[in-house]
Amino acid sequence: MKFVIQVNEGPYQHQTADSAYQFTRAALVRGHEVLRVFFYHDGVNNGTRLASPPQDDRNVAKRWSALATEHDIDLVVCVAAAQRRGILDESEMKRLGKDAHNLAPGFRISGLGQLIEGVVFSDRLVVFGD
Amino acid sequence: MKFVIQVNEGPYQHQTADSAYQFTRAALVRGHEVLRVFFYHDGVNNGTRLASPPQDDRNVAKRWSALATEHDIDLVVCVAAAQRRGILDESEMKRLGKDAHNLAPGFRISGLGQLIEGVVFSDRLVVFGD
Amino acid sequence: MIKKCLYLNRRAPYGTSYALEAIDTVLIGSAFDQDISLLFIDDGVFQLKRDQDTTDVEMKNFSPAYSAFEMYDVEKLYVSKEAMAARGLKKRDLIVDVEVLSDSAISDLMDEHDVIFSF
Amino acid sequence: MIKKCLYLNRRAPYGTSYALEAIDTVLIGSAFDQDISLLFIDDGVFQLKRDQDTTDVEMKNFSPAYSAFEMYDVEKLYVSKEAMAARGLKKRDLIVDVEVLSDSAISDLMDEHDVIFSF
Amino acid sequence: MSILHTVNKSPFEKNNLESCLRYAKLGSAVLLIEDGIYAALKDTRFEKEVATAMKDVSFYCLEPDLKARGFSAAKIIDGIKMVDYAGFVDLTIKYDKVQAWL
Amino acid sequence: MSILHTVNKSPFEKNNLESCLRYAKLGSAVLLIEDGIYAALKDTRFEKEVATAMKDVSFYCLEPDLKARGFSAAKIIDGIKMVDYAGFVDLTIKYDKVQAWL
Repeated sequence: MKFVIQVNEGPYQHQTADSAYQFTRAALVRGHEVLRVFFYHDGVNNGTRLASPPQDDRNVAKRWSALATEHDIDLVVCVAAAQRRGILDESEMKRLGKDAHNLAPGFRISGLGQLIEGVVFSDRLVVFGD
Repeated sequence: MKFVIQVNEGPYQHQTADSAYQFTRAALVRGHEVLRVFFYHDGVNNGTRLASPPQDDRNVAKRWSALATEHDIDLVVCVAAAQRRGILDESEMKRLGKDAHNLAPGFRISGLGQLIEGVVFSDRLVVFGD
Repeated sequence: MIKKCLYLNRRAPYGTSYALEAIDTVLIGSAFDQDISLLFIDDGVFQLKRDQDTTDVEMKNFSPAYSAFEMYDVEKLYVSKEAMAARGLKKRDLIVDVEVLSDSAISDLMDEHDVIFSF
Repeated sequence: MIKKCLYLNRRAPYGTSYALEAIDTVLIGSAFDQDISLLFIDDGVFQLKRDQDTTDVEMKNFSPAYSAFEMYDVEKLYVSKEAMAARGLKKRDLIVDVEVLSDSAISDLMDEHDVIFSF
Repeated sequence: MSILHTVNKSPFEKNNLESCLRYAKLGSAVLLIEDGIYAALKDTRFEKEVATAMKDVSFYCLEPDLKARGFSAAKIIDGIKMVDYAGFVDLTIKYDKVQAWL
Repeated sequence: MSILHTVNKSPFEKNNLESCLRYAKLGSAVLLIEDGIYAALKDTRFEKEVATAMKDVSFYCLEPDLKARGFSAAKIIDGIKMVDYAGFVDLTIKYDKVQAWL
């Protein structure tokens, strides 16, 4: 089975960002394909490498990055939502004339078309949000 | 009257970040003192200078920065919430061993004590959240 | 490949940005030649209220977009009869022409779609 | 200056981080020698449920903190009788000793405090 | 001490207004803002509950939020007073403290 | 086509479960996750409503979320089945599509 996972909330404030991660990992362990994880709305805040949670707490961005490395999955941050919220990579930084970037490894920035295309070519869309 | 304003949500997803701004501005126009605006929970996401909303939309972080300059108000981002969410200034960047910082002008990072102290020395706490 | 996509709107406008984002997603979806329907239930019916004026809240009024859907061949808009009644709304209060459905017709509508986008 | 501070908890634990943040704020507040009370109404009463085990969700179990409040002289914990009843909770289900209040006693409690911190 | 209660959620979606009214006492006030303004409308499922509560408690509605959502004062339950942001500030001073039902 | 409905909000706080049950048809299923698990408990104000819905619709509860909140299978309405995250994945495949009531 091919999955697309949509994540609508940032880390820590809502458990839904955790649920999305747990579901994605379980699907991969089960041998399914995760075609794409699409970070939408405040979900784009999962993709910052600048987070430093306490030592005894989970590091949500790092956990996603590790999953992407291990299973070669596509972590896409919605560009319009990311621009509004200040999540950007080096090329977005240059394009927008900003002086820093913060996207975590394993994530990429792209448009809503990636969500639609993912849904068209997958078997299931599973949405996690508030 | 002396006010402390607490903001619990980031910009764009929830109107409450807008309401907090409109209230703060109205209080200042009315001649009141805003002792402090305390950004807590996802509210810390109001304080990134990397946001680039569409031209026809409001720029929430810039709007706060302008208000701070104009009225010399104290915009405090909760340090623990900010660390979890990747909002940091240059000194936090160095201390945490990160490679970039994103705090907007006019904001500073400090502890929850600033909220309590503000409440002790003000007349009203007004909370905006989800 | 064409899928039957249902965009499900359950939230009031402005309090959260879901309504605005749903419009963006629908317009992108239309470019992919998908079979698109929009359903408004619960507080989602408030999205279609006429006369929205966001001047004083200094936010963008996105409600004209609903009238532009037709140009993008997005023509199937459904609202819940029960949701309208509970909120004192009549069809003439809405900014666009919609089909009013009973809750059981809505159940059937959800059933017959391939995928549901929740906003 | 000492103010009577009421920390109002209305949310379930873990679904959102408000319960965890409320604990942090209370502990900081206690360092400022304020007169602190904690009130749990609506789903907030679930924060005090015994036997929380977060192993499988990989989140931090913060419920032991409620038992540590006494060391910080945070001793006034109140819960809503009606909220407990609606949720099938008994006093023995809770991790700490609390005072159970009727809704009208809770109204009075809100009234007599100088400031309310909402979580 | 009197309380200004703020409610920013739709009563159709969340229990905030219901909880607020359970605890709001004689002499206190409720200010409806953001999606909370839907509780101020005539002809809804909540009109009766709000009208009953108004016997003890003053009700206000933030007009900028009402207008944004396509409604005007004419659609509001009789006796609910309109305020703008400046009026919101004044209310937080008129009452001794603010309780935000989030 | 059959639907797996997911509900992640407490029924005491939000209307998600109520809306879900209004539209969930015979042969579909409801999976309670996060704060949604409170709807699975015995002896609450919602027990009767859930028990009635169970005549037409299968109910599942995510056990990691139940345990996190201090409850065990013994406190759950009879007939609601427990799943872990792997079981959650299996359910999304067993049913033709997933509708998230957010």
